[in-house]
Order: sequence, then C-alpha cells, then structure tokens
Amino acid sequence: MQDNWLFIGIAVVIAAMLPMLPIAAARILSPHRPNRLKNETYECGMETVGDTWVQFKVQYYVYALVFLIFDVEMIFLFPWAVAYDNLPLLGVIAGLVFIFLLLDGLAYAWRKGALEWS
Amino acid sequence: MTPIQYFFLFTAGFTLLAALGVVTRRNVVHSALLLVVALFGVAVTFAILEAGFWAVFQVLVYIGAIAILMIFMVMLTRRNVADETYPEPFNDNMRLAFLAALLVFGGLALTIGGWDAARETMTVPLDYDALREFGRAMVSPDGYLVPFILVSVLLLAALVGAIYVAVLGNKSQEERE
Amino acid sequence: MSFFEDPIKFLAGLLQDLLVSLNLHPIAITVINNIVGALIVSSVGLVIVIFLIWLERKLAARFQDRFGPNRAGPFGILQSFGDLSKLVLKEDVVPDAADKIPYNIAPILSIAAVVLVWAVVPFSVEWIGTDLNVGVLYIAAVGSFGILSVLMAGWASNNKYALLGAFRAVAQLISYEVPLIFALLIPVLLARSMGVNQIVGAQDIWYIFVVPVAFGIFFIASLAEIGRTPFDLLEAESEIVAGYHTEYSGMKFGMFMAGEFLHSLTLAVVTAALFLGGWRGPYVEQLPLLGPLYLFLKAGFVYFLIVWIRSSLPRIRIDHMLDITWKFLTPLSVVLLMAIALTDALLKEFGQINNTALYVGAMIAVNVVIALLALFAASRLNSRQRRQIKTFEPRPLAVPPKPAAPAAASTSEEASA
Amino acid sequence: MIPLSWYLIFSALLFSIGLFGVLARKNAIAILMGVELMLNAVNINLVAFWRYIVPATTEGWMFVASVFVVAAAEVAVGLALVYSIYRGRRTSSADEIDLLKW
Repeated sequence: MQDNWLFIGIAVVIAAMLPMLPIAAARILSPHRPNRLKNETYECGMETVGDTWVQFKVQYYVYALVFLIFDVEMIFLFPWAVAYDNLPLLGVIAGLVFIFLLLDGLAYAWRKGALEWS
Repeated sequence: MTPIQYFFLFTAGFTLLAALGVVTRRNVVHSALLLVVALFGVAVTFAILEAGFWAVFQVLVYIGAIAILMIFMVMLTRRNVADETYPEPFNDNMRLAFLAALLVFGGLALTIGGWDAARETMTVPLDYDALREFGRAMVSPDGYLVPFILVSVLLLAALVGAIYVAVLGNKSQEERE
Repeated sequence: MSFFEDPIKFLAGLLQDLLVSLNLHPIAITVINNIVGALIVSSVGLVIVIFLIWLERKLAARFQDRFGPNRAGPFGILQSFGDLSKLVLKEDVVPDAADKIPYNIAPILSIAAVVLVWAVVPFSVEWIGTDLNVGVLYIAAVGSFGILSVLMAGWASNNKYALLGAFRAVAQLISYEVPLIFALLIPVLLARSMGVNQIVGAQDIWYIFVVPVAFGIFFIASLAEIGRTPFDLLEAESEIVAGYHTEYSGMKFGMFMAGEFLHSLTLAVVTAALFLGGWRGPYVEQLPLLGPLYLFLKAGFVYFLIVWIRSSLPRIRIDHMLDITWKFLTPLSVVLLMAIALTDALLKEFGQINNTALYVGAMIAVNVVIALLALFAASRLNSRQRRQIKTFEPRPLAVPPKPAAPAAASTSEEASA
Repeated sequence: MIPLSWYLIFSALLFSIGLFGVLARKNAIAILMGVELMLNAVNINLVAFWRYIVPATTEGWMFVASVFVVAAAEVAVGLALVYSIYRGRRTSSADEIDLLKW
C-alpha cells in the first residue's frame, strides 16, 4: 500500500519536472526584450479600463455548490459500489434512497430556476 | 531517523507554512491558493498514513470543490473601490486571538505530552480491506445505516438552504423593494 | 525468461540485478526502481502526443478536404518538431500586471495534472505504473488540479477576458464533472473494484456492450472536460479573445496547447480501459507486448471519434451547454446508476448473477429503456420550453430617420431590447 | 516508523493556526478558510488514531466521512450567507456586519 503511494509521490515530482524542462529551455533560448507597450494587458489593442475584478453572476456559485454536494456524496457511493457483492437487499435499498435524496436536491434547484444561466 | 520520518517532517513543514500564509495574507485569493497547498499537504499526510481513499477524497472534495467554491465567492463579493483592494486583514482583536491560539496549542501539547507512549507505534501491518468493510458497514443496520441516511438528509438540507439563501432569498428581497 | 516474452519484466530484472550488484541500500533500490518506472510511464503520453498533434491536423484536414501539413519530412510528420522549436524560440511576454507566481505555476500544473493520470493506466496484463486500489477515484481527483490550473491562469493574468474565460471554463468543467463521476461509478459497480486494472480484468464482455448509455454519458462528458468542439467555449476566439490563456505566450502557451492534446489522448485511453476492455484481446496472456497495441488501437478509435465530432459540429451556446449537463446528463446518469444497481441486486437476489447471457441481456434492456425514456422526456421538455419563448414582432428593416414616424422608431427599439 | 505523537503535534499546530485565522481575520471568507484548516486538523487526528489504535475497524472511517460532510455543508451554507449579506450590505468583512450590535 505504501509502495503504491511512493510511486505516486515520485510521479508527482516527475510530472512537475517534465513541463518545467521546455519552459526552462525556452527561457535560455528565447529573446527577452520587454517594453512597456508589449507588457500591457492585452485587450485587442484597447487600453484597459478600471479593475480586472468585474462583477460575476451568482450562477457560478450555484454550479460549484451543486458540484460540491454531489462530490461529497461520492465518499459514500464509491465504497457502496465496491462492497456491492456483500450487501444485503436492505443495504442496496438504503443506497438507492441515498441517491434518491440527492436527486431531490437537484430537482429542487431545477424547479426553483437556480440552474438557469440567464 | 528513517527516510519516511524526514518526508513526514518536510510535509508537515510546508503544510504549516502554507496554513500560516492562509491566515496572514492580505489578498484573499492568495489565501485561497495557499489553502490549496495546505490541503494538499494534508492529503499527503493521509497517504503516509496508508489511508489512500481519504488522500484521494481530500484532493477531490477540498481542492476540486471547496477551494474552487471559495475562489468563486471571493470574486463574487468584492467592492468596486480601488483603494480597498487589499484592506487590513486583521480585526482589532488580533492580539487576543493570537493569545487564544497559543493557549489552545499549549493545552493540546500538554495533553499529548502526557500520552501513553506504549501506543505510539503501529502494531499491525495493514492487510485489512477497510474500503470494502466500510462500504458494507455503512449500509448495514448494525453499522452506520442511520448516520448514512442522516448524512444524505444533511447534504440535501445544505443544498436547499444554500440555494435559497444565495439565490432565491435575494430574488424575493428585490421583489419587495 | 526471454526478452520477447515480456520485455518490460526482462529489462526490470536486468535493472534489479544491476542495482543489487552495486550494493545499494534496499530503500534506495526501491526508490530508483520507482523513479525509472515513473519516468517511463509519464513520458509515454508526451511522446505519443507529439505524433498525435500531426495526426489530428492531418485528419482534420482530410475532413475539410485539405492536405494538412505535408512539407516537413515524409507526409509532414516532422511538423510537430518544427512547431516545438518555434515555441522554444519565441519570446515569452509576461504582462506587468500579472501575479507572477500563480502565473508561472499554472501551465506546469495543467500538464502535470494530465501526466499523473498515466500512473494508473494499465498497459498490459501486469504492466501498470502502480495498481492503486482507488485508481478510478485517483483519475477523477487528479483532474481537479486541471480545473485549478485554469482558475489560476485566468486570475493571475489580471485580464478581464482571461478571468471571464477562466470562470466560464471552470463552470463548464465542474458541471460536466458530475455526470463524468457518475459514469465512472457504473464500471466500478459492475467490477466491484476501483482499481483500473481490476476493472479491465473484469471485462469479459466489454462494458460498452453491457452499459452503452454509461459509455455515451462518459464520452460526452469527457468531450466537455477536454474542451473540444462542440464544447470549446473555453477558448471561444470570437467571444472572449482566447479564454483563460489570453495573456500567455511562447512555451507557456505551448504547455496549455500540449496539455489540451495530452488530455484528449489521456481521456481516450481511460475510456478504452474502462469501457472498451483496455489491453484485453486475443493472445494477450501469452504475449504481453500485444497489450499496449490493443489499448492504443482502442484509444485511437475513441480519439478518431473526438476528431470526427470536432470537424462536424458547431460550437453550442453557453446556456445550452450548461442545460445539457444539468438538465439532461446528470439526471440521466443518476437514474441509470439506480436502475443498474437495482437490476444487479435483483439478479443477485434470484441467484442469476452468474448467468452471463441473462445478466447482459437485462443490463442492455435497462439501458435501452432508460435511454428512450430520457430522449422522450428531453424532447417533451424542449418543446415546452420552446413554446414559452416570447416572440417579438419582426424588426422593421432600415426605418428612415424621419421625425414624422416616432412609432416605427419605438418599435425598433423595443425589438432590439 | 513515525510516532503517533508527531501527527498529534502537527494537527494541534494546524488547529491553532486555523483558530487564529477564525478569530483574527476580517474577511468572512478568510474566516471560513480558518474553519477548514481546523476541520482538517481534526481529520488528521481521526485518521492517525484509526491507523495506530483501531486499524481493523471502520469507526475511524465513519468519523472522517462525517467531518468531510460537515465541512462541505458548512462551506456551502456559510458562503451562501456571505453572499446574501454582501448583496444587502455590499461588504464581506465580518467587522462591518454589526446591525445587531446596538
């Protein structure tokens, strides 16, 4: 078990190194002549006005929220699916009730129009 | 000291440094990004503890969902006043808070200091399939069937409540005005 | 054991002998073995992707009745190397307003998040980076670093379009993650295991033939995850400049591009492993070398589908894109999961779980019924929504700006509002 | 092998840092981040105790799962409240939410 995670840890280091190599090569090989105009924020040639932090819609929050709730339910559904062979029928029904309650939340969000983009 | 101990100290070190950054940075987005680093450090700790399932879920739930939700909310709630981009991060009770945190840590450290040293080491090598057992125990009536259903209800309530508070409550408020 | 029977094992044995003869500490031997393995596994994808970019450009060109790259090398196969050297030699412009640390980490993270998936991809019977017992979840978890890299890139660029693009992209990615994870849950349920290699091993009948609808959901959701047409709103050039990587140039931009291709390949390989039987094929037990061949043939088929769809379909609008996942794919995947779990449990209850023909037949029947019901419900919903759309009076064309006709002007204003 | 007390010290430190963040920060979202750190510290303890003391049982797992669920629910509702207050009062600073003070 720990051997598996040793491999993953080494893979994390290597996966971070692999893209660093070409970027480092580019830093050595490429020209570097910054000037003020070149380093301005790119907005198709317009000068940027005001702050970057524009106001966003609350919809972004709603999508992330529903995603979070579904994600957390996965903590229970994945072990439930793995242990499926040893489950009595009651356990299966409990899991289905669990999923059904989850679906309820989605239905609520849908009916109240929280999932509409505009 | 074995290599795994060095590795644990390294992990704990960068997790704690990132956590310090979370509570001290002025820019809240930087705080959120450092929170991701700290949460990843906790995931690594879980992997060292041979709880791979929780390491993976730490990343999936905390980094993949909670941190992103927080960054979204930072972007959503911001005054458009230029000079208040990065206000003073701490409130007036900063010193008191520091003292309280120090006291809590002192108390915890004292308790840990009186810990029975015989239970310090791992005795059994882990050949127990906790994942499968957890899945079975979760839905069996002599296990955690009631918490399992309650969790589902709690999450449903959180979803409904959050949607109501964030979206629908504001809608009805605007209608009243 | 000879080289041709199992070359990887043969070479690993040689390495092991070499390390032991050097009298190294056993921990050092383990670490070195793991480093070599991780290096091989991580570079496989990157090497393939260089040729894949050429292949995709060639295919896209054929779909559009062009030649595609055909100058550099035979059939233009060296085109990617030309592109690579161009990217390396390009100046890397970092905008002054950028937040430097997240700005530089984001492209690295976007590649690393994809490369890490290869650690659990089984190439053959025993050729796998590491057989993690939570492999499927690991694939999903690593993907969340990709989401994070998009958000970091958009925020650190300090550019309105980049931030807006990043927000849209993240909304799309997390929305499609939900049906994706539910579709992942179905092979896990059928195989009773989260290890990718165990899932491949359990596919005596490929899961695409047992649960075709789950395959469909997974495929559509992964199209959205990799940001390919028809879900390429991430970089809708005509709407938000270029999306979250507007401010990137040179090699860092190249990293985002390569990351996109690598992500496509990776998801094709994962699809092949989870639904198309992975390395399974005739004679693979005797000759493990055939495993990667089968795997990449199947992955190549999935990739071809992706390119085909890319060159056939237009981009869809953002509200439609979100409706597809939240109002169609997510409910469908949840209902499908419930139906499959129930069918499985009932078959087990009646002691028919080992009756393969009955099992597969019941599963396919359930899939077909649910797919038909879902399509019926979607079409009903669609027509109801269409009736609710308010129709405006047709806008009068080119009304002359006469002061004597205020009525016409006000109508045109209403129509445009 | 790592002694159990190392994990406990680590988690105590993390908990204290989180507590400091909760008590001292102005921004309501930063306060929620502090709460997340505290919950994570609790999780480290739970997993460490499970691994060292009751490794062949599932109680530890159920506790950890509950903490995950509580953390998710807390973030979901907490951020919704922050947003609701922001809509009404144009601030996300906990110090300025003082309507009930006098």
